[in-house]
Amino acid sequence: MYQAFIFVLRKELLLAFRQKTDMVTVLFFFIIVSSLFPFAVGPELSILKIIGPGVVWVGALLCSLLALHRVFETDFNDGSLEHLVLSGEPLTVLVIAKVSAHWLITGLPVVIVAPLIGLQFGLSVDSLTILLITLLVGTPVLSLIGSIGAALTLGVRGGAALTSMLILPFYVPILIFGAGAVVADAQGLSIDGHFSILVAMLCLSVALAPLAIASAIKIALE
Amino acid sequence: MYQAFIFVLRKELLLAFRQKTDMVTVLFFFIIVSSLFPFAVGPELSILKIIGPGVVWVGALLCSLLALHRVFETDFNDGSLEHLVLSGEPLTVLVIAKVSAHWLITGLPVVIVAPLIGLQFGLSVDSLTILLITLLVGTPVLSLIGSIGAALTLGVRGGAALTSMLILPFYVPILIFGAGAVVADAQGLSIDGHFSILVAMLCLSVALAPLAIASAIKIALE
Amino acid sequence: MLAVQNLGFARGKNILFEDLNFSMNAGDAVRVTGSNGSGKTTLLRIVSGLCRPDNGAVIWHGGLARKSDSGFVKSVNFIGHDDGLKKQLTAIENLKLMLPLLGAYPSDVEIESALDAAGLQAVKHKPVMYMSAGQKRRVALTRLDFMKHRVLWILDEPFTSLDVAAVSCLVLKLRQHIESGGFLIFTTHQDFDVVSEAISLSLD
Amino acid sequence: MLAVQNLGFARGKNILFEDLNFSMNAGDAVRVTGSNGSGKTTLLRIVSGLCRPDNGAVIWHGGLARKSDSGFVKSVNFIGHDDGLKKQLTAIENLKLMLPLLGAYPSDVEIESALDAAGLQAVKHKPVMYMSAGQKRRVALTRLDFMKHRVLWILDEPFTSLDVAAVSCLVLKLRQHIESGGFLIFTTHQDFDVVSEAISLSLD
Amino acid sequence: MNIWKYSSPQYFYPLAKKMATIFFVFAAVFTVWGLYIGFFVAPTDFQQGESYRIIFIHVPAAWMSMLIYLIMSFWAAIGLIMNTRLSSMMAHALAPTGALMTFVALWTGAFWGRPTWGAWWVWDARLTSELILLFLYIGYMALRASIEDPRRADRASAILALVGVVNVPIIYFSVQWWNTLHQGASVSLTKSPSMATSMLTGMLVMALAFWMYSIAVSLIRVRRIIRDREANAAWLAESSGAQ
Ligand code: HEM
Ligand SMILES: Nc1ncnc2c1ncn2[C@@H]1O[C@H](COP(=O)(O)OP(=O)(O)OP(=O)(O)O)[C@@H](O)[C@H]1O
Ligand SMILES: Nc1ncnc2c1ncn2[C@@H]1O[C@H](COP(=O)(O)OP(=O)(O)OP(=O)(O)O)[C@@H](O)[C@H]1O
Ligand SMILES: [Mg+2]
Ligand SMILES: [Mg+2]
Repeated sequence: MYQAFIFVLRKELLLAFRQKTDMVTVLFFFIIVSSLFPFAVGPELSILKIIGPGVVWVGALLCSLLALHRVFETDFNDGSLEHLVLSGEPLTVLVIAKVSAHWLITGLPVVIVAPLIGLQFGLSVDSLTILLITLLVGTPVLSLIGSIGAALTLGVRGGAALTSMLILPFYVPILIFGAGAVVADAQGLSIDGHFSILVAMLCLSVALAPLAIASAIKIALE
Repeated sequence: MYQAFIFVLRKELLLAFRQKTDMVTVLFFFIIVSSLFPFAVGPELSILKIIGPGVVWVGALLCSLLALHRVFETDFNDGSLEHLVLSGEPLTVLVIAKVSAHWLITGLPVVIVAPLIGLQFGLSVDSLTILLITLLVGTPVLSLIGSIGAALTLGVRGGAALTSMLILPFYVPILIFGAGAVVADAQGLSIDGHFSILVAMLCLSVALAPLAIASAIKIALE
Repeated sequence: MLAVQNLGFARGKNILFEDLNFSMNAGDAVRVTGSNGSGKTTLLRIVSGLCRPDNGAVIWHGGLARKSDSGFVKSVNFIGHDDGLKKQLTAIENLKLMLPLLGAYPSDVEIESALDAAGLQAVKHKPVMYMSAGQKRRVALTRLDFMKHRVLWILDEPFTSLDVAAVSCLVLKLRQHIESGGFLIFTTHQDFDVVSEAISLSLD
Repeated sequence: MLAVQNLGFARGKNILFEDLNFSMNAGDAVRVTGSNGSGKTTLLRIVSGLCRPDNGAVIWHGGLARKSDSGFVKSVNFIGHDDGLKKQLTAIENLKLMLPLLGAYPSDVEIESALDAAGLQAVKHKPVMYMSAGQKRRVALTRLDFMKHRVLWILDEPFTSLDVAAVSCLVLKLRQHIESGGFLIFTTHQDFDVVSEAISLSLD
Repeated sequence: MNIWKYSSPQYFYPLAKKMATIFFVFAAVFTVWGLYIGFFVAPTDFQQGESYRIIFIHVPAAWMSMLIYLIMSFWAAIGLIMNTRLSSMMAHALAPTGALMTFVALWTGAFWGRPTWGAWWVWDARLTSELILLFLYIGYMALRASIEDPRRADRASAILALVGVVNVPIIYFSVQWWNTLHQGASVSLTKSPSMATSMLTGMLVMALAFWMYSIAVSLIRVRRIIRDREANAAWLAESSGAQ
């Protein structure tokens, strides 16, 4: 089981590495989206500071969203999803491996780059730290929930737009609490509430999303 | 030739409609994406007003981007790109039909709805008008340039990452001048410069992009 | 009237063929044979003009085929491994939107009856993605009924996935095409007696 | 020891099969025949456990196959129309990353020699997307060499795209599998003499 | 009589028609009664004046929007686990009504917010989560609509519905968990109500009316779904032939 996890993860990472486009485009897109705002808003630090966390968070969310269709779609089309199901290993474990790969490719790079972007917006070191931590907790939730949507829309006529339509409602609370924590902290408010909610969302989605994804995949293959 | 144009356009629109990635879904996506920012940044109108144009433009770009891979990739994989090339009709014309369809599906709905979204961000009527015009000029450029990227990434082996990195920088000026025009106007500055640059980009890309796309497709099929 | 002269093509270091020559007249059929990876598909794509050869040329009615005034492109009817069907569209829609590009303008009734003749009555209104492998292939091949005006048929493994009935139906179509003065180039790994007098071209 | 009981399945209003019964023992082969769209692929997917039947059940060694303690899933080796290869990866990488999931842990040398035996020496280090149709299929079928421990082979048109040499090589593998006490269910439209004593199951 | 036989579409189909008629009648009666109390009996609010009367639509609609979602997910889950066709059809039939209720709650809320808060819309936890509920309903219906095979649609959309259930407690408790502009609960089982009795009665009667309407409409819709999906069943041909 543990071995199966490792093999699926390795395969995904190797694939992503071969298809460099994905990773590079995602990171590039993140940097461009978040760099656009200083241009559009002008160099006033007081405003940049306020919108900074929100912009970084929206960027992270969009990166996750943009790469979502890769998680299961190609596997579905080329028949390797069937192999996963028929491997006899617990599908939830394999699913977690695939989602982890998605996070490593879209979430982690964003988390790493985010502080640099934050600096552009004149965020303080405190704010940057909190931004980093909320992203670290929040982006896996994005990957997990997004993958539910991706699995549900497999082989369905709706495509990427339908996926985003299904999952964006779930993304919104993550966004609100993630970006909200940074803003609240900057205003001197306690962020325990925000943070505990983010952690709760993480726990909940780690526990439940793999189940939902696994059943969605089985349904898609019928 | 004109007939071929019509048939390709009709096929694309029918497909988009079937795939429910039709105008309504793209619209929905656009609306949700642009509603994310008020969530992330907070409800203060003074700030929303400033980031509004940027947000709408990023949304437009995303809609264009999300549907880009559909322009040629599925055709490439299922063999219908070969039919287009072998039809004997001028490939540039067919390419223009495909790009037009992409714009009609992703650009036009965005242009139509953008003023409503702008209202959410408290933009003035003047700003809205300018936003509308810049989008009307800018979104076709997005479709055209994006399609070059989509065509180039079809067959290319290792350099796929390189090509997408070549295309994304072209999006940035469009965004900067598009969103910048609205901001400049709101600050009472002249926007003739912004506007003429956008128009120049449109003319240039209408003239050159179809050629570039057609040759990229031929290369991909070899 | 189709001649292939000194054709050469290599994939990297792998020389697929060199100095390949053959010619065919109206009413001729050429069957390209060879083991897997010997270059059959590649040859067919070169002849149809999708790929450029490294050396040599394809001659059509005395002129270079790739010249735009040769009228060659409008004479080619190429069906490859992939059938070019849009999986969200129904069989009818697929044909209705594909054929005009190839210069055929059949009415809806004609298309429907062609599909019926191919044994697809029951599924012709279904999106292609819900069809079985053989049904998809049948839809793609129904196109042949409307391709009388494109005389050079280039078919890459057309018999794949077809059942016995569909195979014999296709064989019949191919024979008719040749008898009415068409050109036919095809590949297949199976030994159907498609055209007994077909010129065999081995790439091994 | 594999028994299919009263199996029924319908696609919408189209009833593919009803009250289908058959059973097979170790060393048996079942060839499913039927015209295009008769439900062969669907039947194979149901037996392998990918699809749920509307009625009836698949019994494996006396217990319901779909129960998780039946050990059924770990006995199935299913190869469908799509070969499950990643086109960006080479043949070697594909196998190396796919086989462990299926419970086989061959060394690199073993994988390479199996690919060599399948006639893929020249292309085994190429990404699969640059291979010919038959070469891809050969890569997918190389998997069979490592699937001795999964006794129930379910193969949907395994001979597609293969040339004569590859076909006879595959036939040999299938015979060996049966002789060593395996189960085999397969479909094909061609008339290869795969296993002369194969039970024929017609869906028409 | 075995009541389980009604879990089969064949027996439920005629039953649904009779029940729908009854519930429609009840819905009409309660609506008239509720509106009468709301507009003629209930006193004018000393703070908000007449605009508060929106409450007679707003609150029942908001309640129903959440309740229908719960019921829909319940039926969807039953359909998913027990593989019973009728339960999935029920879930399918409930979604549009739920979406309508959510829309009405949002719309009347916005209409009410203008005079009381001075804004049509604020990004407040309850309003946001209610908006998300609308998107969930729309997503559910969109997913269903894009899947050709009804059985697959049943199962896939059931998973979506179940995932979305987490949103309902968030809507309900949002006013407690966060400080928001929106009013807290004024009707509770443990505390005595804080509003005038006639207002409360009006609201409850209207809530009943909404219940009846939702049930009736869903039954009608279930009938249509049965008709579409069981089109080739022999019993349907018989029963429509008999009618
Ligand atoms: C678009 C804006 C609004 C939305 C989405 C909304 C949503 C809701 C929801 C979901 C409930 C039911 C929750 C529960 O039972 O506890 C509710 C109840 C209620 N709403 Fe709103 N509302 C909105 C605007 C307003 C406004 C402007 C007012 C008046 C100032 C208002 C007053 C109430 C009252 C009094 C209740 C009943 C609370 C109770 O008795 O439990 N709402 N609303
Ligand atoms: N996902 C699906 N949704 C709806 N109908 C389907 C689906 N897949 C297959 N069908 C239908 O079910 C029937 C049986 O399909 P199946 O693929 O099992 O046929 P088959 O016997 O394998 O045919 P072939 O010889 O062409 O491979 C066909 O009529 C097809 O149209
Ligand atoms: N796009 C490509 N890039 C690089 N090499 C390729 C490409 N396409 C094919 N090849 C190689 O060219 C050779 C010939 O391929 P081709 O598809 O023409 O073979 P084929 O004769 O059609 O085989 P099959 O019987 O399997 O269909 C193969 O060895 C293959 O690996
Ligand atoms: Mg080939
Ligand atoms: Mg089949």
